Amino acid sequence: MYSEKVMEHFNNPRNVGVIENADGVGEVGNPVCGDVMKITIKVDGTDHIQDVKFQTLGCGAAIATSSIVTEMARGMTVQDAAKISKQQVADELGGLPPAKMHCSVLATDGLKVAVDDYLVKHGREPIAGPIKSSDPHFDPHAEEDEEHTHEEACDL
Amino acid sequence: MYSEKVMEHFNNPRNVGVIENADGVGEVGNPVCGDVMKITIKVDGTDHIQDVKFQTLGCGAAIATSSIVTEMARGMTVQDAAKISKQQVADELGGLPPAKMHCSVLATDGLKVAVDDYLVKHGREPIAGPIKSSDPHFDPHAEEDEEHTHEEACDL
Amino acid sequence: MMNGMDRTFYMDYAATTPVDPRVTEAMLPYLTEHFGNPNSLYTLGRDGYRALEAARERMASGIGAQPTEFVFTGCGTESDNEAVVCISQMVAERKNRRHLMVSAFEHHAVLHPAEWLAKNGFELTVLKPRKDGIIHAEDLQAVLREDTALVSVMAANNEIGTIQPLKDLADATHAVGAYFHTDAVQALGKIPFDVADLGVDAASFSAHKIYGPKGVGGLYLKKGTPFRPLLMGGGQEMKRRSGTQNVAGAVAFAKALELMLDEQDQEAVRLSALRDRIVDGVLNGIVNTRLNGGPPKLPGYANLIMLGCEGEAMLLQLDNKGIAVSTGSACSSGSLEPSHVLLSIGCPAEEAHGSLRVTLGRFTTDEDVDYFLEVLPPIVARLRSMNPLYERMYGAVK
Amino acid sequence: MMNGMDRTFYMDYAATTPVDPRVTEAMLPYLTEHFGNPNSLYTLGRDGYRALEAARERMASGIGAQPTEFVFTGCGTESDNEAVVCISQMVAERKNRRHLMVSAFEHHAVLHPAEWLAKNGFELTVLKPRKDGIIHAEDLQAVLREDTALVSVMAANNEIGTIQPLKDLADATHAVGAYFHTDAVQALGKIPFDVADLGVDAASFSAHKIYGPKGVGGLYLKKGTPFRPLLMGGGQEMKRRSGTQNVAGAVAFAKALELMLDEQDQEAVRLSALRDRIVDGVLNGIVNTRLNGGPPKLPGYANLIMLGCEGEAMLLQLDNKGIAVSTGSACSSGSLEPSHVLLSIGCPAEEAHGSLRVTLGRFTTDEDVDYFLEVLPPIVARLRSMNPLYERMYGAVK
Ligand SMILES: Cc1ncc(COP(=O)(O)O)c(C=O)c1O
Ligand SMILES: Cc1ncc(COP(=O)(O)O)c(C=O)c1O
Repeated sequence: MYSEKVMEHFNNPRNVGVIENADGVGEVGNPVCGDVMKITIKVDGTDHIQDVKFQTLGCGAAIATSSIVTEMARGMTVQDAAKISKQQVADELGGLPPAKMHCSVLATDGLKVAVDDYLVKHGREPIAGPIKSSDPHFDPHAEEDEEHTHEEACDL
Repeated sequence: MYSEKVMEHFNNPRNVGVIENADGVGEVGNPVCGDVMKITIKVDGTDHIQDVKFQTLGCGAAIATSSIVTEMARGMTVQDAAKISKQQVADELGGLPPAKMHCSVLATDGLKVAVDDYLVKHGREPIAGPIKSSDPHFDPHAEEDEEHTHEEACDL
Repeated sequence: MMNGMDRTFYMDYAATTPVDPRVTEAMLPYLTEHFGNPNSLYTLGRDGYRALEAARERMASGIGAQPTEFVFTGCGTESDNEAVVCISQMVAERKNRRHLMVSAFEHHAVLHPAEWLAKNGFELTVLKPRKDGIIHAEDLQAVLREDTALVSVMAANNEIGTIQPLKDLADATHAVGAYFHTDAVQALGKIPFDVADLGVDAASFSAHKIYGPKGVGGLYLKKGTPFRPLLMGGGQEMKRRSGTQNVAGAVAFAKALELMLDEQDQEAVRLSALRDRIVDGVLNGIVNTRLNGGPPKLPGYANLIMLGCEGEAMLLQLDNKGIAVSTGSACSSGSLEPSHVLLSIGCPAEEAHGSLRVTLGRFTTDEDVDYFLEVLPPIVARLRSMNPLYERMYGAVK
Repeated sequence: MMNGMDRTFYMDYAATTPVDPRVTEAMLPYLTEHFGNPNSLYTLGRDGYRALEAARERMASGIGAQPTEFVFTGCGTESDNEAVVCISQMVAERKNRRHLMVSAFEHHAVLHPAEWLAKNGFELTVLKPRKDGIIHAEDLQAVLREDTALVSVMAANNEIGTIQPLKDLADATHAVGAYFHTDAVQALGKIPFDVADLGVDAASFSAHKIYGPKGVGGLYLKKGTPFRPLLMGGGQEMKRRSGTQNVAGAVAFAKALELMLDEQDQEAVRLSALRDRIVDGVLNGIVNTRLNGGPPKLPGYANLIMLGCEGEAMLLQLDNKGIAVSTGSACSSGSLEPSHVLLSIGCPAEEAHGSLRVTLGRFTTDEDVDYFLEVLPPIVARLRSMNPLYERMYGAVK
C-alpha cells in the first residue's frame, strides 16, 4: 500500500514539534475527519524558512506527508514554499495511494496557511488566501457524494 | 445414488432374453425417452408364470427393475403379477432415487401388458387395460412441464 | 515477514482466520485424490457427492437444521445477498410485501443489497441500535409494518461483537408475518446458535471466520421460506445455488464447524478472560480510553477507543511490532467516514477515528496479551504527543 | 475405491480436473501461513493483497487483458450470471436495449439467467448452432437487432468441444452496437484465447476445469463495459464483486493457468492424437457409432454415439471397469430430455441417449486409451444384446 519512503517518514517523522514564538503558524484539518495538522515556521530576514516543525493527528500518509513537506520547505523562501504542490509531495514520497492524495493536500495547505500567517503578521499580502481546511467549521463531508463514500469501505 | 441391490441386478441381470413362443408378450417405453422394455412370459394351465424373460434398453434403474420384476413374477399367478406395484419393485431393490421411480413403472407396466396379452390371446378379459407406455406413438414429454425438465439437469 | 518480527501477534480474528491444520488435512484429499465432480455418476463423482452430503449433514446438525435446509455458497457475502435480495423479491412477488428492515450496523453485504432493493421497488427502514450496540425488540416492533417482507439483523456484530436478541427479534418479525434473516458470519461456532431455538428463517455463514478457507459460505433456508436462486445454472444444491460444488471447501467448512463446537465452551471462557485482560489493561493503563458496545459480546472481541489517536497510525505502529489489529478509522478504508457501526451506536466521528478492534482467537496466548499491553501504551503516548489538539481537547499527554 | 479397481481411468476432464500438485503447492501457504485478509492494512494483510494482485496480473496477462479488467469470482456459474444478468440490465438501463441473444447450446449457467431475464423485461432469442456444432456469424447476423443488448456465445462447447468463431461473432455483435460475452470455461488454457484479439467484452472462466480448485472463477470485463455488481457488500475487486477474496484460490487459479499456457502447444498435439485414437478406434471398431460436432474442436474432446445403447448404462458399466466418462443421456441427469446440446445440433433424442462424452487431459496416457478401446466394445455389445429394438432398428448385434 504505502511506499517504503512513506513508511520511513511515518516511522521516523522529521521535525516533529512546535517552534516557540514561531513567525508563522498554520493549522488545518478537522478531528471529525481524523486529520489535523499544525505547522510552525521560523523565517529569516530574506524570507527564507530557517526552521519548520509540525504536529499531526492522522493516518500514516498524513504524518509522512507532513514530515516530508517540512523537509522540502526548510531553506526555501516562503514564496517557493507556498508553491509546493500536492503532487510534488506525493512524488517526493515515491507516490501515494489515490485514496490518500488528500493527505498531501493537508500538508501543503498547512504550509500555505503558515506562510500567509507570517506574511499577514508582517503586514504583507497573503499568497494563498483563504484555505478551506483551515476553517474550524469546515465540513469535510459537504462535497462528498454518499455513493462514493459508501463504496470505498471494505469492512471485514 | 443407486442401492447395492440395484447395482447388483444391473451388473448381473436375471432372466435376460426372449422366450420363444411365449404365452404373453409386453413391450413398453419409447426409444425417444431412452427406455424400452420387452417382457415375455410362459404361463402354465393354472395361470402361474412358469418362466419370464426380459430385454431392456435403458439406464441402470431400468435394467435393475426389469430384472427384479422377473424374479418377483416367476411362480406367481398372472393375476398377482399384474398387481405388482412400482413401490413394491422399488422396495425390493432397497429403494430407488426419486428421479428413477418411473423406471419401476416401466417394469410393472411391461409385466401388465404381457399378462393382458396372455389373457386376451386366450379370449379372457384383460386386467390392466390400455397402458400408455405401450402405445408406440406415446409422447413421453406430453405431461412434463418444461420448468421441471430444465431444472433437473446438472450439466458439467 | 515484512515487519521484521519473528512472528505475528495476530489479534484480528474477526477479519479472517488461518485455516486450522486439522481442517487443511480434512480438505486436501478432496482437491487431489477425491477430486470428482459430485454431480458425476461414476464412483469418483459419487465419492465427492457423499463427502459433500456428509458435510451438509454436519453443517445442518451444527446449527439445528435439516440437511435439505442448508446450502453451500461461495462466501458470506453471497449468502447475505441471496437472503436479502432473493427472499425479499419472492415475498414481494407472492405476498405483495415491499418493505424491508435492516439494522444500521449490518455488514455492507446486507446493507448494500438492501439499499439496492430500495432503488428497485422496495421501501427500506434502517434501524439504529441503541448505545449498547443492541437492536432491542421493542425498537424493532416500532418500525415493523403490515407490508414488511424481510427483517435482517446480524447475530453478532463484526466490529463491536455485540450479540443480538435474535429470538425476540424473530418473534416480533413473525408477529407481522414477515421473514427473519440473520447474518451469523461472526457468531457461528463462537456462541450457541440453533436456528430452531431462535426461530430464524434464514442465516448466513462464512468458513474463513472459523478457521476454514476463504471463498466458502453457507446459507440456511428454513423449509418453506420463499426463495429464488441468485446463481442460476446446473441446478446444484437442490436448485437453490448453481455452480459445481466446492467439495473440498464444504468438507473443510464442516470440519471447521465441528472443531468450533467441540471447543466452544472452553474457548468462550478462555477468550473472554483474555479479552477482559486487554480491556482492563487498556482502560486502567491508558487515560482517555473507552470501550464500545455490549454486553453481551462475543468472547474475544473488544472495540476500544484511544481518544486523540488516529486508528490507522496506531495500526501501522502496532504492525511494526508484529501485532495485527483493525480500526474503524476512516483513513483505514480510504473513505472519509469512519466505521458506520461505531457511528450507528452514537460514537462521534472524531472518537471513532481512534478506535481499535482487537479480536482474539484459537491461537492467541496469554503472552500475546502481555505483549500487546506492553507495546500499546508507548505508541498511544507518542501519537498523542504528535497531535496538535490533544492537550487542548484532553489535557496533557501522560 | 468403490469400483474395486486399483486406479481410475479418468476421461471426464471436461466435468472437472484434479488439482495439479504444483497448484496445491502454490496455494497451500495462503491457507495457513499467509492467511491474512487482503483488505487488512497490516503486513499479513498486505502479503495477501500482493499475492492476490500478482495472481490477477498473471490471469490478466494470460488472457491478454489489463489487471483492472479481471475480477475473481466464486465459480464459473457466478461469472456467467454476472455477465448475462448484470451487463444486460445495465445496457438496458443506459441504452434502452432489451434484446438478448444466446446460443442454444450454452451451458445452463448462461441459458437459465437468460431465460430469467426473458421473464423480467427482456426479449430472448435462442440461436441454434448448425449441425457441425458451430454458431456461424451469418446466422447470428440474421437474428441481431437494433435493440440487442448482449450476445453470449461460448468459446468452446462443454459437451461436443466445438470451438466457436468468436472474433467474427464479436464483430457482428459490435456492428449493431451490442456487447459480446463468451463463456470460456472450457476453452481457457486449452486453445489460444486472447480477449484483445477476439474483441470480446466479457468472458467467464473457472479454475476447476484447468487443474485448479473448485469454487474459484474469473470474469473478464473490458474497460467501459456496463456492469453492476451482483454480489454487493465490502466493495472488493474494484467494487465489482464483494466478498473477502479467496487468496489461495486466486493464487491457485493463476498457477493453474500458467501451467496450461506453458504446456498448451504440446498438450494440444498430444491430446488431439489420443482423442483421434479413441474416435478412430470406436468408429472403426464398433458398428453403428457416430461422432458429434466439429471440427474445429478442443484437443482431447470426443462426443460419440453408440446407437442402441443407453448412456447411463454404458457409463456405469465403464465405471465398473474403472473408467470415468459422461453421457448426454436423459437418464443420467434425472430429466426426461437428453442433452440440450446434442438436441441443438439436430441429434435425435433416441441417439442422444446413446452418447458418451470422452474428454482427455493432463494425466491421460496411451495406455488409458488402449484400455478404453479394449473395454468399451464388449460393453456396447452386451447392452445392445439386451435392447429389444436393436435388431429391428439396426440389424443383428455383432
Ligand atoms: C461451459 C461451462 N460453463 C460454465 C460452467 C460452470 O462452471 P462452475 O462449475 O465453476 O460453476 C461449466 C462447468 O460446470 C462449463 O462447462
Ligand atoms: C458480519 C459479516 N457478514 C458478512 C461477511 C462477509 O463474509 P465473506 O467475507 O465470506 O464474504 C463478514 C466478513 O467479511 C462479516 O463479518
